Amino acid sequence: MSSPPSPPGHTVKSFDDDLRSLRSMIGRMGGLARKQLDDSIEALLTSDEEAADRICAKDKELDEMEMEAEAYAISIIARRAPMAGDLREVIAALKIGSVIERVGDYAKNCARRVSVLAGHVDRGVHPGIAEMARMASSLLDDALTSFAQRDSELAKKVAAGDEAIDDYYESLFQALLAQIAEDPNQTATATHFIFIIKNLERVGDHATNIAEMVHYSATGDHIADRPKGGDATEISLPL
Amino acid sequence: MSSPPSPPGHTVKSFDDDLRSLRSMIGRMGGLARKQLDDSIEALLTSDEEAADRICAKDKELDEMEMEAEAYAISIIARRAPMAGDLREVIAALKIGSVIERVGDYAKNCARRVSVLAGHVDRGVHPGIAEMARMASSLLDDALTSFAQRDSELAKKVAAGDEAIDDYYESLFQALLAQIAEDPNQTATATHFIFIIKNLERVGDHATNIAEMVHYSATGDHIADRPKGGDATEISLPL
Amino acid sequence: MTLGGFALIIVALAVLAYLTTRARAAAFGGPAGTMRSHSRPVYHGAWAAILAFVPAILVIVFWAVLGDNIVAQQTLARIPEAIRPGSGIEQQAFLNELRAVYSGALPAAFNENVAAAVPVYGELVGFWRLVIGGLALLLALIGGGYAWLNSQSEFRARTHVESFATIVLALASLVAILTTFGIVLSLLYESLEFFSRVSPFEFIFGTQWSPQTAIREDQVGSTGAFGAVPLFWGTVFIGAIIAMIVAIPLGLMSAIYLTQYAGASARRILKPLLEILAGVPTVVYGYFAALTVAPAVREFAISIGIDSASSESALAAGAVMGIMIIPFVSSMADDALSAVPGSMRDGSLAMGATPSETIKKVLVPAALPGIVGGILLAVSRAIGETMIVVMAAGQAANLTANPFESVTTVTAQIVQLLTGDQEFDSAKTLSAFALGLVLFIVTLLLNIYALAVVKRYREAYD
Amino acid sequence: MTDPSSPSDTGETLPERTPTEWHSNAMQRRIRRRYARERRFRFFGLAALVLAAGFLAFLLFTIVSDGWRGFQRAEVAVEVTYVEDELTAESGSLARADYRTLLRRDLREQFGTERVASEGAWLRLRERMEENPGLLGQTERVWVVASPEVDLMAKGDVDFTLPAERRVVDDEMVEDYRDLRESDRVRLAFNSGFLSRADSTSSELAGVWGALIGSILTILVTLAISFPIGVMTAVYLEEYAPKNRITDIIEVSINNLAAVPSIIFGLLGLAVFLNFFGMPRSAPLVGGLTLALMTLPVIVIAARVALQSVPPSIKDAALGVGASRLQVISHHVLPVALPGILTGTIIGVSRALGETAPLLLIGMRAFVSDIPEGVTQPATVLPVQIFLWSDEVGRGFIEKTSAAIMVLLAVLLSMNALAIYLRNKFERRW
Amino acid sequence: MAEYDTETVVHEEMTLRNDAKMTARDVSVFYGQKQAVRSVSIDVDSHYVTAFIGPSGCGKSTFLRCFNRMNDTIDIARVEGDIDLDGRDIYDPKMDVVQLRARVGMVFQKPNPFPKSIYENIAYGPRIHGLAESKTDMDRIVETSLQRAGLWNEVKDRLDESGTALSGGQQQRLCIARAIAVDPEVILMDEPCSALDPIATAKVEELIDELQGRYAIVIVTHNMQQAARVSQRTAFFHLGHLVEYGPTDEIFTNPKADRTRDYITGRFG
Amino acid sequence: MAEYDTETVVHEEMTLRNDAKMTARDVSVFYGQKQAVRSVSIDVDSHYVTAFIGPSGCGKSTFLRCFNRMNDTIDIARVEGDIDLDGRDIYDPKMDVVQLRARVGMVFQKPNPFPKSIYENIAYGPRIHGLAESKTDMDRIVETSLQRAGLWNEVKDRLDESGTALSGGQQQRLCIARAIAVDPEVILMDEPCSALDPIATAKVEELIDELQGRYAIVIVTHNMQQAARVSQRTAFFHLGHLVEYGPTDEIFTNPKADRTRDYITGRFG
Ligand SMILES: Nc1ncnc2c1ncn2[C@@H]1O[C@H](COP(=O)(O)OP(=O)(O)OP(=O)(O)O)[C@@H](O)[C@H]1O
Ligand SMILES: Nc1ncnc2c1ncn2[C@@H]1O[C@H](COP(=O)(O)OP(=O)(O)OP(=O)(O)O)[C@@H](O)[C@H]1O
Ligand SMILES: [Mg+2]
Ligand SMILES: [Mg+2]
Ligand SMILES: O=P([O-])([O-])[O-]
Repeated sequence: MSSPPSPPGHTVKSFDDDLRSLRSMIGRMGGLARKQLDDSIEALLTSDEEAADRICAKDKELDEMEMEAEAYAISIIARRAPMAGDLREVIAALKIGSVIERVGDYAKNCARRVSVLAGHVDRGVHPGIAEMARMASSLLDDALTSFAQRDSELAKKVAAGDEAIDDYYESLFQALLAQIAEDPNQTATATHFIFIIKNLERVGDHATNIAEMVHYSATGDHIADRPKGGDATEISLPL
Repeated sequence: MSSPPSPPGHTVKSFDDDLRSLRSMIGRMGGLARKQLDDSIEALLTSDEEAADRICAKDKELDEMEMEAEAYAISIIARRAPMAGDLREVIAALKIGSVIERVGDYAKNCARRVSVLAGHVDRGVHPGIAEMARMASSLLDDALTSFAQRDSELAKKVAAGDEAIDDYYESLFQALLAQIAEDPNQTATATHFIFIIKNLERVGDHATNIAEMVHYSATGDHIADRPKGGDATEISLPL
Repeated sequence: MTLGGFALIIVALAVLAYLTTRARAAAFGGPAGTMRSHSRPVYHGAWAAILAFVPAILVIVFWAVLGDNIVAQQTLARIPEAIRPGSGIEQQAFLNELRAVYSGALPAAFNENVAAAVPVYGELVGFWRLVIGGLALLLALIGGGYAWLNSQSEFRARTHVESFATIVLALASLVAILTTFGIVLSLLYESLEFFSRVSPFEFIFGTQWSPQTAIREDQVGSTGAFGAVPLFWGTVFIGAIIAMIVAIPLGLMSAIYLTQYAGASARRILKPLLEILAGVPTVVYGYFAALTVAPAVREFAISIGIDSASSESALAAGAVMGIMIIPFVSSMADDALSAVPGSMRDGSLAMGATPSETIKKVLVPAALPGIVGGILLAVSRAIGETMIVVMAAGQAANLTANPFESVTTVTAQIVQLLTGDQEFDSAKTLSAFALGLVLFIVTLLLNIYALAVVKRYREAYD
Repeated sequence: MTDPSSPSDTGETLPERTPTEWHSNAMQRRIRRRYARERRFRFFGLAALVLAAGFLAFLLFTIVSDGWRGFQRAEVAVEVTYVEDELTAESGSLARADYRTLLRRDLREQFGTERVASEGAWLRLRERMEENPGLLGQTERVWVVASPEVDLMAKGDVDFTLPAERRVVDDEMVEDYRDLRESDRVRLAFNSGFLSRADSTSSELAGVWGALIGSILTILVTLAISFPIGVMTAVYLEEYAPKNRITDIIEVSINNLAAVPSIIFGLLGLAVFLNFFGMPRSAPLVGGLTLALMTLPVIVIAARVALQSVPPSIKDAALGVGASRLQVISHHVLPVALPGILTGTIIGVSRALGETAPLLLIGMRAFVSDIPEGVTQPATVLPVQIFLWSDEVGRGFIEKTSAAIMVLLAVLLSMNALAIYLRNKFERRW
Repeated sequence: MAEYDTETVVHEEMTLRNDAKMTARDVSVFYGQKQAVRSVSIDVDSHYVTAFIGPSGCGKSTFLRCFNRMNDTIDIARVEGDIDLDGRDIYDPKMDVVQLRARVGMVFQKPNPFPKSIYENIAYGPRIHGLAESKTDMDRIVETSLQRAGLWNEVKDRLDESGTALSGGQQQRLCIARAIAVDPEVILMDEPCSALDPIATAKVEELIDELQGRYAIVIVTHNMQQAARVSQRTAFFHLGHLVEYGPTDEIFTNPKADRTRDYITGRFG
Repeated sequence: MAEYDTETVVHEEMTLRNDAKMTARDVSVFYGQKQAVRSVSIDVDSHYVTAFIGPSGCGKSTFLRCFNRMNDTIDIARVEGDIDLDGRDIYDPKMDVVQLRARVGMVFQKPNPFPKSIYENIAYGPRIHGLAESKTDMDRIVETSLQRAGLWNEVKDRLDESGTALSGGQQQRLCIARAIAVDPEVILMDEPCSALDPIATAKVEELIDELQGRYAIVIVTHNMQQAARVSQRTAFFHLGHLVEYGPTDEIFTNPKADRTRDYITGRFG
């Protein structure tokens, strides 16, 4: 079944208002998480420690937003006893909320490495990381858009986009390993970068998770044949 | 407020049955995830590739169980319009389900590294990993028990237990970095181990998440001052 | 054996049929819980009893009603032509005497021809009694036996019993129609007779009413006057005007007070009081009007200078009739008011209306159709009321609007015309039926209209 | 519906009303006026009720104050000697003894006039003899019914100060009465004959028993016909009748019959039962039939109301467990409706019991001095009796009329009380 | 109102079979000229509670009453199509309505105990159908029926009291016990809880839950949650059409038809 | 039944103040000897919808009817304690009931429009209170009231039709419009949707939602979801006691009192 042709509003408009608020809460959270991610990479590349601190501080906000959204979703369930599509949407919002919060954690995680990495930035991997961050961020954006617009087609595309990130991750991972092998002094730095790209790779996974929730919310079905537990790309790595 | 003195059953007993089924579904999932985790570490330590394959295959089961539990929780919401404690419990179950699924992913992740690591096992870190796995597993167990028994006191303890794991993680991480520095040829192996201990550290975090959900479900409040987004221990690492 | 004896035997047979058939049916019923048969044993028994009883008893009743005529005609046919009476009245007298002698009411016959016919008659009666009684017994046996044989497990005795009951009930409901037809036919028949003598035009528009003169046909040029307008006026004046002036405000206000203001205990006392007022027979009101109220009214009238005041005044009759109608009006109003849902009253009170505003603006308007319907019924009742006017209004057919004068009404005249010596073909007697017809039509129309109003109103709240 | 209602309905664009100034003077005045009207209205209601009740009280008072004397009669004491020869002088047997002459003689001997005792005073002697045949040949003092004039004087209804022409009794009677008083040979006693005799031309002998029996016979006929037919009709109409022409006609007939003036039923009875079927005049049978037709619609309507008040849910319930229609009616509907039906029947019957007009037309106004023994014998009924007496000129009939009214009202009231009792006892709240 | 197509959505596992306890095929009901139910086909299974939901006036009650021919009591109602009970057409003129109603019991919107004792309320059905041979037999029937209805403990000491003296919820359970007493195979319930408060409702729902499996139960309800709670199968009606019929979980979490979705999510009208 | 303590739980933000629109202090109501409401204290705020919930017979309606003295119409009812409207005791003998009821409007369980035209239904209140100076004034009042009640568009072309000719949900909204027309400050609603089907209910709830803020609204309901949906404050009553009073979200997701929790999660009785 294709995405429903935007169903008519509820007889009780405040129900629509509730759903809209919840959606916009999630939207705002998503926006903030994405900004945090972009900012953290930016701070990393520019070694902007101040910005990094701001980002870390801001993560708290995201955590609070998640708790708020969760409480709101629960209160919608308690107050409206939603059914069918509405129920799925609220549940999706609930889950997307925690996914976004996790994305925020990744951003904070990156940001916290800025001060450690300041001055140790390796020109070699950087363009790759920037590109990977861009990809992750845009995938996240797509996922959030698909949620905001209840666009289950877009959501399907997101799942595909994740693969590119995984590939990218693998090549960067190899590069970083090579770097360590080349210069063992770089071990710590490279390890930090490994964690960063791992995080970015996870952002991609989570974007996919969001898309999956959107698709479920819209159609009641899960996306068929979606690879789950995706973060296993570096495993093929030869010793 | 302390945990409520096991409230009387619902007037409609099938509601209680539903809740019980949901709880036992989550319990079974948790048990399986924990077993997966234990098994994967065991396989790792014994380089038992066959066991590792079995574990990877079994993860699908866990995924399915999660989807099932989620569908069941949603159907409880749709059918029973639960309120107050019941509602929180269902939501908690919903979230715990995805947490457990993620724990399963970690186990699978470890297991998939078995074949790569077979023969490259480092006697030095191994006891540490085993110990850390034991800690994570037992924390998970506590969290699941607190859920099964709606024991919000036990849940509070779980949150504290996570810190020990984090400490352990840090020392292992340092040891592995040192190993790389010592012998750059070990880079790949050590990196795999880093990912493994990182996963174990995340298991601890997730156990805490479960405990947090249990506490919330029982009391309606979040555990005060719980550090969130905990996986940042290795950041202090000097370059 | 008399027919009554046969009837008793038939009853016994019916009981027997019931018992045996029920027992037979109980046997194939099987133990409870197994495949149930269609009808329980009692139904089989009941059906057997019905089959045994009904046709047989119908035969007996038929004979009891019509048999005598048949026997009489046969007797007439059998006796020698010489002693056979002529037709018409002569024959009727003959037969009456015959029966009287046969039954022993007359010790002996006056007419010797009758005496000769008695044995023939007796023989025939005995013969037919045996034939009919036997036939009835036979029918009872056949019916009961048939039912007994028929009481198979799959036989639908219950359905049959139910259909039979339905038919009996439906027949009962026809009595009402028959009564209505009876009224219409009898009134029409006699009225047509009347109108063949007196022009309907004169009857309806004439203003002179003096039927008494009509019988004295020897008086040349005086055929009586049958202009009923004074009667119609008197009826309206007393029943629809004076009575209503008394009854409507008192009845309505009583109902309002009772339903809306009076406490539960006051209502418990006052309501039966009004009901007593309704239960007092009209003759009592009439007596009271004639003996107590009328003289008082007359005295009052004379004291205020109206010398024409009659001791049988329209006012006395009308006022007493009004009082008689109070409970009628008040109970109709009561019904109408209490049919208005209580929530309506609460709704108004909750808006900040006082009780009287609630009553005047919500309850009464809401109940108005019911109240109006009730008043129309009250009017219809008042104009059909007889005893008060017979006793208190007098017989003078005056066309006056003076309430202290005597007027007469349709009903009073009917009684007047029909309680003297009656000559069934005089215009005087027949005129009573014409008056009755008018009364019937008028009240019928009033009722149909009022009931329609009330019904439509009831439906609004169902 | 495409939901046009919403945005324009929401508050924003609506003009705000200034809040009502509840405490302004104008508003306060208005409210005081409204309360005054309220009190007035309430007063009118009470006044109406009081008026109605007052009238009832007045009516009852008038009747009782007249009527209680109807239950009394004056008696005079006569010394009677039961001389056998004289008693049997004319007829030759004691069974047909002539007490009248005997008493007349005694009266004349003792009072100088027969006028102190009633025309029918001798009946008392016969009673005595029947009670105690041993009295034959004896002499005893017997209280016999006084004449109407003595009765009046004994009850104090005669104003002795008036000149003789304007009195009902002449001077001679007054003298006789004075003598009686002085010799203590007049007394007021309970009028047992009033409750045991039938009509009579002399007021002091007239009784209501005959009329009462007539009423009872008439009502029995009425009941026997109208109750079963009425209930069956009601059951048919409520539970069986399909919606069709015939049913409509039946409904209309019944509703209209209920409101047809009773006198029309009299005309019907006259035309059909008397003239067409040739049934006996003045008989309870015909009266009962006529009243039955009149009562039938009342019972049908009351029964239908009672049947309707049985909640349909109960019928559904019974049907739902597989009861047949007849079972539903006989097991559930009728038992529940029965009190209502009975109440309606009693009310209908008691109305019939008070009915006069139709009976006048079928000849029940005839003078009947015998107590009827069957439904085909001539009889009169209480209300007609009242009507007849109320027309009598004799002064003694006024109190008799009132007394008869009291009897009638007592019967009716007890019937109504029964109805109310039944209604209250079985009234059910669903 | 949005335009919907009028096709029935029948969920896969619900495709019509002829071995169900009761089957309706192309059933239409007319009130005079007006069609209240439009060609509805449905199966009622022995082991499930089936719920009928839909907006007011959509014909739920009308359709329900076809199953035990209670519509026969409405003069102007006319039923077309086939309804079978165990494969036998119940509208066959040879079918005996009285027996049918004993086999297909009914519980009504407002509790309607007979104004008789509790005992007599239960005993009535068995008595008219002659199901008890003796007094002890009848006692047993009364007791088991009340027990099954979960009312025995509450009333066992006052079986002689009037059934109308019970509370609303108890009355409704009494009515269910009464229906059970004649040992029916199917129980129809038309909004059995709409006159009850939440607690009484919960008890009746509990009872329905316990009866499920023993009887085929069909319940009409306006309360979506109730339908979701007590039933395993749900049928959604709209304007006399059967719009969707399927497993309750599916209907309430993922309905297939737009109309169903709009109705259960509160987007109607 | 479990033992509960009878102390009232009042949520922090709800502690009693005396500047609320209506305040009830230690209100008890007796029907003859029987006490139906036991010393209840509560504040009703202008800007909120307050819901009263609780099992049947717990005294919700009785307590609600104290607020506009509709209990006066019941002979045996007796009210103790203070109820103030804007600080003035409404049970003061000097308080004018007629005025009070104009200021505290009421909407009943079953829609009860007067059997008059729609226009007259609305105009009734203003007319008896003399609120309109002229016909145009009255027209304006009628229009605004109907608009606020969200009914104007549906009925503007047929103001002359009888109010009873509307559908159930429209009737209930008409009753609300009628209450609004006299410009009340508080609107009391006693189970205003229990006679309505889900769709009409949704519309009335929508209306309540829109009226919120303009009037203090108190609503009694048996439907927990409804209370949760439309109200911001919820009071839970049990056996005549006020058990818990607080913000709706709190009450329904995290009630403080055991009784409340058991009731809203369906563990009662
Ligand atoms: N006895 C009747 N006579 C005529 N029409 C009827 C009758 N009963 C119901 N209807 C009509 O048939 C249609 C279906 O009615 P039905 O009672 O089956 O609806 P429902 O779905 O049960 O509604 P609700 O949920 O309000 O009970 C409605 O339009 C109704 O007006
Ligand atoms: N008019 C009355 N006379 C006597 N007792 C009454 C009256 N009205 C209510 N009661 C009693 O007062 C108590 C409270 O009744 P109330 O109607 O306020 O309850 P409620 O909470 O509104 O219940 P419901 O939810 O059933 O409407 C009940 O026990 C009831 O029996
Ligand atoms: Mg229905
Ligand atoms: Mg209430
Ligand atoms: O959330 P993760 O740490 O498992 O990527």
